[in-house]
Amino acid sequence: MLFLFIIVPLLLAGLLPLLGKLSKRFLPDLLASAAMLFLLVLSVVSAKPLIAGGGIIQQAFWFGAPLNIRLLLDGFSLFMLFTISLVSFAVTLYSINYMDHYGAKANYYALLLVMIAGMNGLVLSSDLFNIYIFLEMAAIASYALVAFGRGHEELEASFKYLMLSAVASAFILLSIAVIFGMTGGVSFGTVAQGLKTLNVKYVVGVCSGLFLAGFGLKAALVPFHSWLPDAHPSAPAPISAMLSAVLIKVSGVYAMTRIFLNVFGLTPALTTVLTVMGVVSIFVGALAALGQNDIKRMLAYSSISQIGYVVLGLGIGTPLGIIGGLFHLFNHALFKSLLFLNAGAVEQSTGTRALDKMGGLAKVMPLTATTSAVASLSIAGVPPLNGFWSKLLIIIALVQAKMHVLAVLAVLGSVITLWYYLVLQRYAFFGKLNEAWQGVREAPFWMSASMVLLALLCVVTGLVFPFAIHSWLQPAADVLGQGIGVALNFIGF
Amino acid sequence: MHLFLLIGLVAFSIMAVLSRDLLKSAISLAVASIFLALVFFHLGAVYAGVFELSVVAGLITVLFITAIALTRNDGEVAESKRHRIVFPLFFLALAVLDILVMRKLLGQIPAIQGAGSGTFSQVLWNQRTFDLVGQVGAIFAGVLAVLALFRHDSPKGDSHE
Amino acid sequence: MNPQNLLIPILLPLLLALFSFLLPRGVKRLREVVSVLGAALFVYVAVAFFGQKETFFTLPWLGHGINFELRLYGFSQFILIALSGFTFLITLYSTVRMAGDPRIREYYGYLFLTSAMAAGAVLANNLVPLVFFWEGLLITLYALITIGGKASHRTAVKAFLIGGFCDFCMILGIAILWSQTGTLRMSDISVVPQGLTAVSFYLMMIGAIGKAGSMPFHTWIPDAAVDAPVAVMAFIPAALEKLLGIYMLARICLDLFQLEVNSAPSLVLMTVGALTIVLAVFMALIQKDLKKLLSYHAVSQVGYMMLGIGTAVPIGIAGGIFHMINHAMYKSGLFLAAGSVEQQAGTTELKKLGGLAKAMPLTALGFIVCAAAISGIWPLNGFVSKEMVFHGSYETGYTIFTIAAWLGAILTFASFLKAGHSVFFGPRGLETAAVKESKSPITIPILVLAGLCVLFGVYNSLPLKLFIQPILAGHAAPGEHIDFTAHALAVFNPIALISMGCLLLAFGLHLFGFKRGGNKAYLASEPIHRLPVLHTLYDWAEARVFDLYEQGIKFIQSLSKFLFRFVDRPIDAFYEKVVVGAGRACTGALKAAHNGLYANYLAWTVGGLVIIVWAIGALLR
Amino acid sequence: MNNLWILNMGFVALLIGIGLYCLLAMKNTVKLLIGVEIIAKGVTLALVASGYARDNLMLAQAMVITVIVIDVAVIATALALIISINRHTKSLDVSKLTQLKG
Repeated sequence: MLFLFIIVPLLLAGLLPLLGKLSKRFLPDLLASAAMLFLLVLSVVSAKPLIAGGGIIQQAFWFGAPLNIRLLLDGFSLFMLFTISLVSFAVTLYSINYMDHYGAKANYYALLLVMIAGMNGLVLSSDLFNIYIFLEMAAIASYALVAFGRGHEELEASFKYLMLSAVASAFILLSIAVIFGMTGGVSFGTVAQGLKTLNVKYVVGVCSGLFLAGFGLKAALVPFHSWLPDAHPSAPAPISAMLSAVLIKVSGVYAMTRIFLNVFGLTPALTTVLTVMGVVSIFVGALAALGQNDIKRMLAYSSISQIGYVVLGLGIGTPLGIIGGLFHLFNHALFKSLLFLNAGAVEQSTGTRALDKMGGLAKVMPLTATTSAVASLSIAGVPPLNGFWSKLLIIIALVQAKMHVLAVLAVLGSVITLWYYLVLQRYAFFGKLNEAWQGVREAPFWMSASMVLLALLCVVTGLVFPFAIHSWLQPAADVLGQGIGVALNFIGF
Repeated sequence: MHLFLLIGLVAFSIMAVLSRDLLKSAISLAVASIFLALVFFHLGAVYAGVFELSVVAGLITVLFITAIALTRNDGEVAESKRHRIVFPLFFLALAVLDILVMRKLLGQIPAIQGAGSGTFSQVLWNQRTFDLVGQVGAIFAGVLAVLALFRHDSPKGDSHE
Repeated sequence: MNPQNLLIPILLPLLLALFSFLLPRGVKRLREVVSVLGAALFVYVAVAFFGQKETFFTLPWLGHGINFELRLYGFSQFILIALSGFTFLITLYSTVRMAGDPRIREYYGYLFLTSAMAAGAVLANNLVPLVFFWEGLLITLYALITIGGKASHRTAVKAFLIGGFCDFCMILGIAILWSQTGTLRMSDISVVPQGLTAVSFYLMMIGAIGKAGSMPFHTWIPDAAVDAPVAVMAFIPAALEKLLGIYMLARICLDLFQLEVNSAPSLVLMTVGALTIVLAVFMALIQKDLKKLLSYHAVSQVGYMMLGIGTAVPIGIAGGIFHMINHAMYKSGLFLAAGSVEQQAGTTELKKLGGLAKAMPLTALGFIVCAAAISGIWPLNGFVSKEMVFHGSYETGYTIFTIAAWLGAILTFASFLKAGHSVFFGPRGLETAAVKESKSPITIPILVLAGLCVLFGVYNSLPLKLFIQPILAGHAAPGEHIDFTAHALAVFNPIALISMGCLLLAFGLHLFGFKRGGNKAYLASEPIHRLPVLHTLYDWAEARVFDLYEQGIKFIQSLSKFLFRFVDRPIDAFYEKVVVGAGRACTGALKAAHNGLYANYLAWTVGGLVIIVWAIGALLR
Repeated sequence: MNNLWILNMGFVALLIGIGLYCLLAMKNTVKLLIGVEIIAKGVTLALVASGYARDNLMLAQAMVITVIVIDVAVIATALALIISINRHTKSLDVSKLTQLKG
């Protein structure tokens, strides 16, 4: 059943270009939304066997016949699956209206579906090399999606993204090759077992470095972040949302965390490097965001900063830190996608992304303004919205781990975050209405609907967060907390 | 023999980088691919060798040449002349560092014998089935990407430049 | 009492806030009615809570020692009553004063949200929920200031940044305290401030006094006085923030830390307090706008509270806390009176006003009583609490602080004489010809507050015995019985006499200044002038000391200007220029680094890889 | 056996070094892509060498084939991008692609 997560979007992606010839808009819209809704329901349903027992490995079936595909589903992957499905559902709804003026909608949905299939595959795989394949699959689709508008900026951004990403993939693959050369296998179990018996900490250190550079580039950690502020703003708004909210986390943070915590085992050296990278990312991202005039570019830099928090939380490696990191990952998926969708709505209505040309849009686009305010407050860590709790958990975890300096810096970073989101809100939505925007209208129905959905989720997650933590963050964190035991358990399969 | 093949591979790679003519670069790359395929044959990796020959030396080279033919390069991108001096220095430093690191790091790794495996097709179909799904996905992505980039409606975004 | 009832004071205002947010704008009257009734219910709850025995409520929360813990005991009962009372009065006042405001929906919403957050902060018995509510207050403050209109955004941001900085210090202090004591339950913590815990004390102190609006965290208050709605000013900086800030300060000094008399933390606190009194009152003296003048006094009076609590002597602490509640009453009263004047006369500039006493007798009466109270005139409440602070500071042996407090008292009275005189007496301003008394929802809160000032002064044993003494019950030396009522209104002791002298001095100052100004309202103070002894004194002074006075005034004025320019503004500039400037510089550098060149980006990537591998190698060794 | 692995890995490092040099120093976008290809060659060599050293050559070959297929997809996308950019700028110079910055 888990195989459906990969094969359904992939099959639909194959069919869509053909179906697109029959009906240019209606059929692609309907099918893509239906597929996303199906995945969302599926990810909720899949939680059932998981809550009953620990992680499972499931063999895929193809029309009743067993295939040699083993999918790993545990708390962590389920958590990621749910996040992916949720955001992609909202984004697809948004695309119904937004992508109309780009043309080639069927092609667009097909690429989006391939990207989602790639991410789902990555999350479900239990093998280093599979991680690489699905990473690339999602990445290739994302290059095309970034360049989808085919303007000069889009192409330039996509090209740089591709070239840097190719280098990152090469680093990852090289590291896999070296590990393969040492342990003779690439599945999590074999690798964990092999590294446990071999005493090769320096080579593992070099491999960790290569992984860190490779996945760090996918996750846009400083100093590997340089492609992100170009690529994310250039993409169409729903894709920006998808990339910032999910892709960098799945192909960067998820893969990195899975490998470091469950396969290599977290060492103090790695903790130090991860937390320092996290804090540097927080500051570089936040300070760079402060000076931006392009609303989407500001959001892109902010993603770098927020990913820093996630990595900081996960890098601590304590149970509370992991919960904080994962919770922030989920929250960031919610509010960053919402912010990008807001920016898209504004751009579509006014035709500009420059903050200094906006102003007073709250009067003509009340829904966009309200949802954007919710997201901004949330991301800046204002109680009682969800972003506050996750940052609080991370900071508490830092204090518990006796990393006081980092805790202080994390709080300081959050102050800067609040600063630039206030700037954003003031320039875009408050103040006097610019006369040019007198005739501007609120975003169309589906766009508004998906923004409201995400904003409600932000608020609700903030209010019921203890429930959220106990029900499905705890299982995910437990998986990571077990360390390499998780991987060793799966040797028999 | 093995060493010579490797040296040939590196030499043609260097040519591909340093050559001033793009066409020559592409062809040097193809030759380097052929050397790599020979290395694979020498190591016994026949299937990988065949694939390297047909796909990389063949298909990718064709792709490159097509792209070079399709692009117009007004005023020829001027590569800096310093490469003739800088590159040898870089290469020397790289080689020295390489030898040092490999001796020190990899020389100490104890061996684990990998589980012996069956025939190639068995491995590909029975162990790496999931990879095939990924391959299909990647091909989809590539095809869709090219379709998206070369679609016929007018490009958006020219307006706001 | 059922422990769950402790949630009521938090949930009730929260519900009211939600109601106001959700009620459509078009509905008239209903919002006001529900708000006033709800606030009255809030008062009822607070009163019903009073006198209950200590109650704890615990809700498991994040785990790891972070629980949602509330605690009701003497001190929080007292603050809760004050809080609910002010909420009620402000709501009543706002029904008229804020009527027709386009953002009325948000206004009531944020107002009650503020009350809910404040109630939570008062009841919290765990440092994490405390921070939660504390931060929440920052947001509502920001929101409430922005209701003032277009210009208020800048002030709101300023208030927010300053408040954010203070809260940040407090969180840091809490973190250190936690790491040192290992618990977050406030009722379990009691440490001597030394070493790291002393650092924690200072940091938490900054958080508390920053909330209370002490120097140097005050600069947003005078700005807000101009920009924010006057009801907001009366509620937040004048009443609520003092209540909370000083409550917190008292908790820090009494419970969380054991403050020794004349220890370094105590002296630091007293010094900051004394400086706040003197510097802020100098600033107040030269203000030409009633609201600005009041707001500088709101800063200055915090100094008394800090000084009192900082003495660590029982009478001083009691005086500080008593002063807090007194200040909340008369300063709210004064702001509300200023608002009443503003609404009727259209301005609060002193030079445009005059002679309003006849037209607005009730407002004038309220203003005068409150002004007398803040100046510490016998037998009003300000007199009692100030005396207690004087006594306390005198007992520590550092007379310098007492002198500073006296100096503050002189200038406070002088500035209020000036303010009261120019607004309510003298000839009528030309621009304020047709002025009527305000409506009853405006005058009632003012008069109630003024009445309370009298009540708490004359029957000072009521608040002292009922509220203040229980707080200090556990902190008296063994065998000593705490009773402050004995000498509360006593006039015949050296300290009280000196204070009285100070008031007289202030009065004299005002009179001279007034006469010097050639104002025609001169006759109003004639009877005092003709008093036998004073008369000769004045004549004598008129002839000889006149120049001296002139010089003195000049000196004071130039000093005020100097302080304004070189102390007040630089602090302001620090927030605006240095912090913002540093942010700009970093941003600029980062923007320059992202130059769009692919090779540059790739070089970062490869360089990053090299550094990481090197770092991992070094760390593994 | 182990020595052969070290020798191969040494050449892998050389190839990747050459590729990175190409990416860092060259300006022509097609040339950059050739650099990426050289790095890819190094990595495939590493996979095969590792498989050979650990007597798991079949697995290595299966992975190499997948890598090559993915590589083709990446190169095709990249070339399509280069051609599209060339339509806009009439140039292949990567140092002129600096519209996005700051």
